Amino acid sequence: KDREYRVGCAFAITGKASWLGEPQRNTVEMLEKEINAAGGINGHRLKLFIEDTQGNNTRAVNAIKKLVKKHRVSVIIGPSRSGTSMAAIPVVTKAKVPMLSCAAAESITQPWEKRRWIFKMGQNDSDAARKICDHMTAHGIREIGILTGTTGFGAAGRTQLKKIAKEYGITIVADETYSPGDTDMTAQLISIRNAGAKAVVNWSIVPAQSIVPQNLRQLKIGIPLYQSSGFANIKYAQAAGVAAEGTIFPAGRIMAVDFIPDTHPQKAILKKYKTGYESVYKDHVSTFGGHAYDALLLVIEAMKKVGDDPAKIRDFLETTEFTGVDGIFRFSEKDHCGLDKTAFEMLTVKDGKFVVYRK
Amino acid sequence: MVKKDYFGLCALALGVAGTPLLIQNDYYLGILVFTALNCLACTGLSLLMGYAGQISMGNAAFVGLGAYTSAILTVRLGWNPWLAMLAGVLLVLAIAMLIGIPSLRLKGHYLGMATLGFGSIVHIVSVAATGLTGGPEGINDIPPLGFGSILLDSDLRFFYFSWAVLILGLFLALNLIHSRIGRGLRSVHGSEDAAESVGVDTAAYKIRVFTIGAAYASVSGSLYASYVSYIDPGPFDVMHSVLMVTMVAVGGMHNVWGAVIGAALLSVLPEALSSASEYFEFIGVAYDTDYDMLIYGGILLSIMLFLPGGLLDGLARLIRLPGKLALRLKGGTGQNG
Amino acid sequence: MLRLVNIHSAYGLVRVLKNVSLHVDGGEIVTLIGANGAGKTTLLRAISGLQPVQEGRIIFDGRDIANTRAEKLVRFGIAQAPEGRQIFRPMTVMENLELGGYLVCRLHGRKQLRRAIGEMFDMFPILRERQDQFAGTLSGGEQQMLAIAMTLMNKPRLLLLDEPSMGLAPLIVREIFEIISRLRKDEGLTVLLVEQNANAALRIADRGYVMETGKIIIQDRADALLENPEVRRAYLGRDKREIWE
Amino acid sequence: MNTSFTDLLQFIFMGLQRGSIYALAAMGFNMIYNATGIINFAQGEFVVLGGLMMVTLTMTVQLSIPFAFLLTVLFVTVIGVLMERLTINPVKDPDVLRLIIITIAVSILLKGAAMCIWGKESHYMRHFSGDTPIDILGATVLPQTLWIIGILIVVVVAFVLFFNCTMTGKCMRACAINRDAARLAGISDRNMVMLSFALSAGIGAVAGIIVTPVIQMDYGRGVLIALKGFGAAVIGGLGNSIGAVVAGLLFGLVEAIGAGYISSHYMDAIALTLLLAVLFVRPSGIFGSSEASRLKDF
Amino acid sequence: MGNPFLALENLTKAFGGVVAVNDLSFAVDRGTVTSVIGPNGAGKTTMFNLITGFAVPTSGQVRFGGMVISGQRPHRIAALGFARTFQNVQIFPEMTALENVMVGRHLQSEAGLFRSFIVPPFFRREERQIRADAAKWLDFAGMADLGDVPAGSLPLGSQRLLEIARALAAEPKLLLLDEPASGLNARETLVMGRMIARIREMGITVLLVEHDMELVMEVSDKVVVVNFGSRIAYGTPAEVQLNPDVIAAYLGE
Ligand SMILES: Nc1ncnc2c1ncn2[C@@H]1O[C@H](COP(=O)(O)OP(=O)(O)OP(=O)(O)O)[C@@H](O)[C@H]1O
Ligand SMILES: Nc1ncnc2c1ncn2[C@@H]1O[C@H](COP(=O)(O)OP(=O)(O)OP(=O)(O)O)[C@@H](O)[C@H]1O
Ligand SMILES: CC(C)C[C@H](N)C(=O)O
Ligand SMILES: [Mg+2]
Ligand SMILES: [Mg+2]
Repeated sequence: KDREYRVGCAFAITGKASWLGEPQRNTVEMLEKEINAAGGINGHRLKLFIEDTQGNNTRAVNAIKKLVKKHRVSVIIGPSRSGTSMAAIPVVTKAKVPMLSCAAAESITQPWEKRRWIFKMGQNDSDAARKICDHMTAHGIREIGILTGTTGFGAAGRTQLKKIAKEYGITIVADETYSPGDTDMTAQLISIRNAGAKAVVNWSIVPAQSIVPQNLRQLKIGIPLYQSSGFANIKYAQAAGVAAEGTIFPAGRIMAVDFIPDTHPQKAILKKYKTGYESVYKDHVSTFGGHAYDALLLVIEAMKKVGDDPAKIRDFLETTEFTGVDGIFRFSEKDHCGLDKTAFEMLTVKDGKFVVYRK
Repeated sequence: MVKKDYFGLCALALGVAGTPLLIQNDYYLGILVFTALNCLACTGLSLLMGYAGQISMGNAAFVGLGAYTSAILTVRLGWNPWLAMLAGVLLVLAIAMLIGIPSLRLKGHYLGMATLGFGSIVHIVSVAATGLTGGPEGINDIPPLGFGSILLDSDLRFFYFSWAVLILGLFLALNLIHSRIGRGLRSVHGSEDAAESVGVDTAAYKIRVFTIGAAYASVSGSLYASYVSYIDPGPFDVMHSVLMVTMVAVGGMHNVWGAVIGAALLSVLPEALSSASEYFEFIGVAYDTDYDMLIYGGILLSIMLFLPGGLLDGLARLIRLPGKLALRLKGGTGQNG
Repeated sequence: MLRLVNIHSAYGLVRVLKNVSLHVDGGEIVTLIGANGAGKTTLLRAISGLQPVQEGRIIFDGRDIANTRAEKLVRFGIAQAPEGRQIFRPMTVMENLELGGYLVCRLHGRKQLRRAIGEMFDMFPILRERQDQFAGTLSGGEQQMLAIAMTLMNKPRLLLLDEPSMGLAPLIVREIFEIISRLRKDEGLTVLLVEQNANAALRIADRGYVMETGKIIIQDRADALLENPEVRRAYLGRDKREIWE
Repeated sequence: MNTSFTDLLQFIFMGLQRGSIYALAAMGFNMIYNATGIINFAQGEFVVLGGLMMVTLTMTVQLSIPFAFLLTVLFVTVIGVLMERLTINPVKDPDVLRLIIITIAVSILLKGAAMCIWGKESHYMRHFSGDTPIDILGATVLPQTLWIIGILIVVVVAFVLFFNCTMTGKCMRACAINRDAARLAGISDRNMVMLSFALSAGIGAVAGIIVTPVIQMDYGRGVLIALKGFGAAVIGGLGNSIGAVVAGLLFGLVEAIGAGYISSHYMDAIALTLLLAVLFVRPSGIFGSSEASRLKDF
Repeated sequence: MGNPFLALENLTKAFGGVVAVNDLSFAVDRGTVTSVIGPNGAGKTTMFNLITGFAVPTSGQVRFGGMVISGQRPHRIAALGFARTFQNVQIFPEMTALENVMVGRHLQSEAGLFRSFIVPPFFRREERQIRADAAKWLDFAGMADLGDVPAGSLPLGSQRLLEIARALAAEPKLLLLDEPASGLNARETLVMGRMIARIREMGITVLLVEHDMELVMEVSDKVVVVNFGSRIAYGTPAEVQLNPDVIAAYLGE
């Protein structure tokens, strides 16, 4: 009974993707304290081992190996980024330890035959793209320009946008990219405007998310701006100032807790996470921290039911249905993500706040 | 000097053979694999920097080209991994020649910038040519290397293999250094005019050593791809080129062993730091991963400030210190008497 | 004016100066001769503050200047024309002279600087012709003239010359020695001269020191040294034909 | 007005804004290069520190912009001086590569410190005079862009005057070329090198301050700025201020116009290819003298 | 054959406005010591550079055994049997004295890139041979005991000797010495003179630039005097010494 349950976490706590990893680290540390204060899991203490991948593949491989081989954890949460998750897959697969990635790219869990040990918490990029396309279709927008950063996240978004737009019969009239460090997208936006786009979709990470609205405003291009789920941090909207007003984007419900009706099944957990996190860290919650929250809760639930045997945890997860911060997960053998587009809510910025989009 | 080098090589081989007796954990073996790969690339770079006195800030591009050639040929075209690796080397040789001929006419910082620019271009192409390289999403499921039915798919096997390759690489590099050609290279560093005056074709030598270094990098990249079995453009950006230059300089430029030691240190250091929080926790001090960068920078700075000749030289001086002190004392008494 | 008392200096662990003492009085020309590697250059560098001194005192105008930084010593009036043409190769001859006269410019302004440069051009007319050429492309001898001119720009009180005749044509060598004598006569310049051309050096010097492997082994009046058989054999030994055999 | 012209104009403004940062960074590089022969990899961190400090002073402490500006420049200058005193000055026999690695180490340290102090997220700051775009011949320009270009001009003029009307610039170069000879001429190499670090940190700070409103700032931003600035310094001919400005602006313009008319995917590659082409044709940069650089070690 | 060993034919080199070498012609016979003297900046070093390929003539040419060689890269010219020293010594400071001389054996050895790569040095007879030969030449220069010293920390005079040893190690047909005695004292200069005589005895043709007149007079067979890049006198040392133009331009009184 005094044996502790060991869970490994690998997040991009420092480096270029630290905006993902830091809230994730904070979240799991908060939960660990909570659980242990409440007596642990079936009396077993929960012990987290947290590694920093620095968002770097080599470091991620080492970190995962360290967790698996040195700390002998039963399950791994993370990594934060798609690339580092991909690099980690062979390691955990060989070691037969389940991994709950906190990234979003679909290739992390597909093809499912080769990803038996991998689960994913981030909502699918394709679903985010679908959500955006739904919205555009509803507003009669049929020609769009897309603007993506050349990061793993941006590139995955670009792939999905192109695929999904075709499904919806939406034409991409301009397809522009920029590198992650870029700080001025006016050239790309002019190309998009000149191509006759009726809306812009920007799919990227910081700081471009805040700069694109500013550039749009500067150029007086009066077409709607859609952003990816990556925009879901109120700080980005604040950084863009008035320019961010009216930006439309899909996001997990954690970004709009106050607008979710009490009857919604996620309401309770959303509220718990938000108030918990914000009171401990005096900072806004983000969807990314939410991925880690769901992952650890899932792991705890599995351990409660089947103990800390990795294989059993994997089998348990494959049959689980779980209502989390990110949505309602319905895992199956072939679907290790378990979320669909209903996990998203379309939000917009109004008076410097995120609100659910209402026409 | 010559003898010492080859003794060192034998000692290294023995050490490698014995390591798995001490270390069985795949985690540590994995770190050592990456260490070997970095050492291999840096060995090539040190031939260029330490011996020919030229700088290349684009070495990661050659590592990347090797890795991508291996990955693309094996995954997309189903080539045998060995053949793909060879193709990588050939491709890199050709590209290095092509870029080396105009670049190596440049000197100092200008050469640095040209190679850096080349490195960035390769990186940008690997990001933007999504059809070929998968772009930022990378290429996964790269098959492992193998000998017949023995696949190099465990950490232990790859550990032996990668270090064997490194030792072979070092052996070849040492042969080169202690040869007529090697002296030619070093003379280019000392004085190009004097080298030319005794018949050394300095331009050709610089290009040769540049391509040799690139080939080392390419092999290192191919091995990386097959070991990790996933690559994306991340590990091949210009900062990694800068890191490699740093590794060579930290170890001590004027000797391949310096490159090996520097590469080893800077490969292991981040891993050691990642455990720092555990030690600090142990002695009851709150520690944040964020401090890693400060400690890393501090260590690097201290080495450069306090060990002017690099780590290798520092170690050597430490070993020779007692002898020198004795000499000094003797000199002192001789003076008075 | 200058007095070295038991100076020790080393490169790393190799001792190069061992217990060297010498003195130069105001208005004197003193020459230092010695074989290759005896430590003459090192001694001059130690005086001018470029080479650290481990032990001993260097007294200039009554104050101990051992291990004082070179740039400060220049202000005291010590100037050194270093061995091996230490000029600013990728800069023009003009720029080199301006830098040589940095202190003149700082203390007396641009006008004085121009004047001093004009004087140097009069002394070495070839430099005037070459004034816009990069110093590194000058011929060896021209570089040597430039190096000497740069040193003279600051109108030092104590001039340390390290092999000024090196690489100069016989005519110019004679000229330089004449300039040195003249400056001493007209402006009371004090000179410590290191020369391989010992014959010529001893002829204009008042006194001389002979150095061997880091130690002063002989010191005497210049004319006496010229006659000293030991010195003649070792440093002036032209007439000793047996070396040919 | 026809759109293709306004587009071009828009790209030109965009290019000038980008280029100004590169130009300022390049001037910073040149300053230290001239006095020491080394490339200071921490140059980008000076820019970052400038930006972040300014954010703190204006957004948190709520100082007025001019006052915060001065204070920030002062702060970063002090950092530059400290860097020189503590890490460059103690090195006994300066070897160029070793000093460069030292600057890399310092840049890591400064980056780490900035991360610990300011955290990891991007910081934003209000524009000097609002962010309502101004129309110029149909192109829309942020007032901040005009500030950036204006301040660049002021800085360039000030430096060119300073270096041409005093001997300091020459003295700095002298120190890099031949330290012993410089000292024998009475030039204090220590002061010159320190001055060069102070000035280049100051320029870095100015760059950071003026761009932060438009690009935001985070601790890791230095690398990219430094790389581009280094490229501009080299293309312009290392050590040449006018070259740095021309090359920096050119670099920015090529990027902007390349992104606008050719391909945003390969924007950086286009600029870099141009850089390589220039170097292969003029191995000492546009304004560099090949004869002089043959006489230099670095 | 009728062709002179080495011939300069109307050699001219201009740097912008400065004509460093101006229509200079003279020939050098095999096995002799020919000295070139002249005021500072007369163009002597430039002439050496033109002969050894470090500079390309503006017009005119250098012939070696009848073949035009000017304009080729220095290492090609070295391969023809030319070796030189430099007025500003050019050594390999981080290599030991012996290694410096071993580099001099470059053209006398042949191991190519591939062989150098594969075969370790202790299996290479050639490598041992190079070392032995280099030691011999170091000894010739009177530096046998300095073989292990890093060349950079040798005193200037020894560095000059080292340069000569390195040049000789290449077993040249023609040796060009640019002010070998500068920085040497009278006695050391005598030794240098003896060394040049011995080199000549080995059948190596020597071209010497020197300002030390006693040395020049002692060792030269022929003396060429240049001023402003042009030849102003040519003859035996005795003849030249008495030439009034030479006295006015160079020697003084
Ligand atoms: N940088 C150095 N490192 C180590 N030893 C050195 C260094 N410079 C000079 N030495 C040694 O110091 C000794 C004295 O050298 P120094 O240059 O002072 O002699 P010198 O009398 O001026 O000789 P020369 O007549 O050749 O100019 C020599 O033995 C030399 O090898
Ligand atoms: N690259 C160049 N650009 C301009 N002028 C040059 C260049 N190289 C040499 N010169 C000039 O050509 C002339 C000849 O130089 P050279 O070095 O051949 O003279 P030298 O006869 O060897 O003189 P010294 O006896 O002083 O060594 C000099 O006046 C020199 O200033
Ligand atoms: C969760 C996402 C916003 C981040 C994404 N997974 C990435 O790779 O960077
Ligand atoms: Mg000397
Ligand atoms: Mg000459």
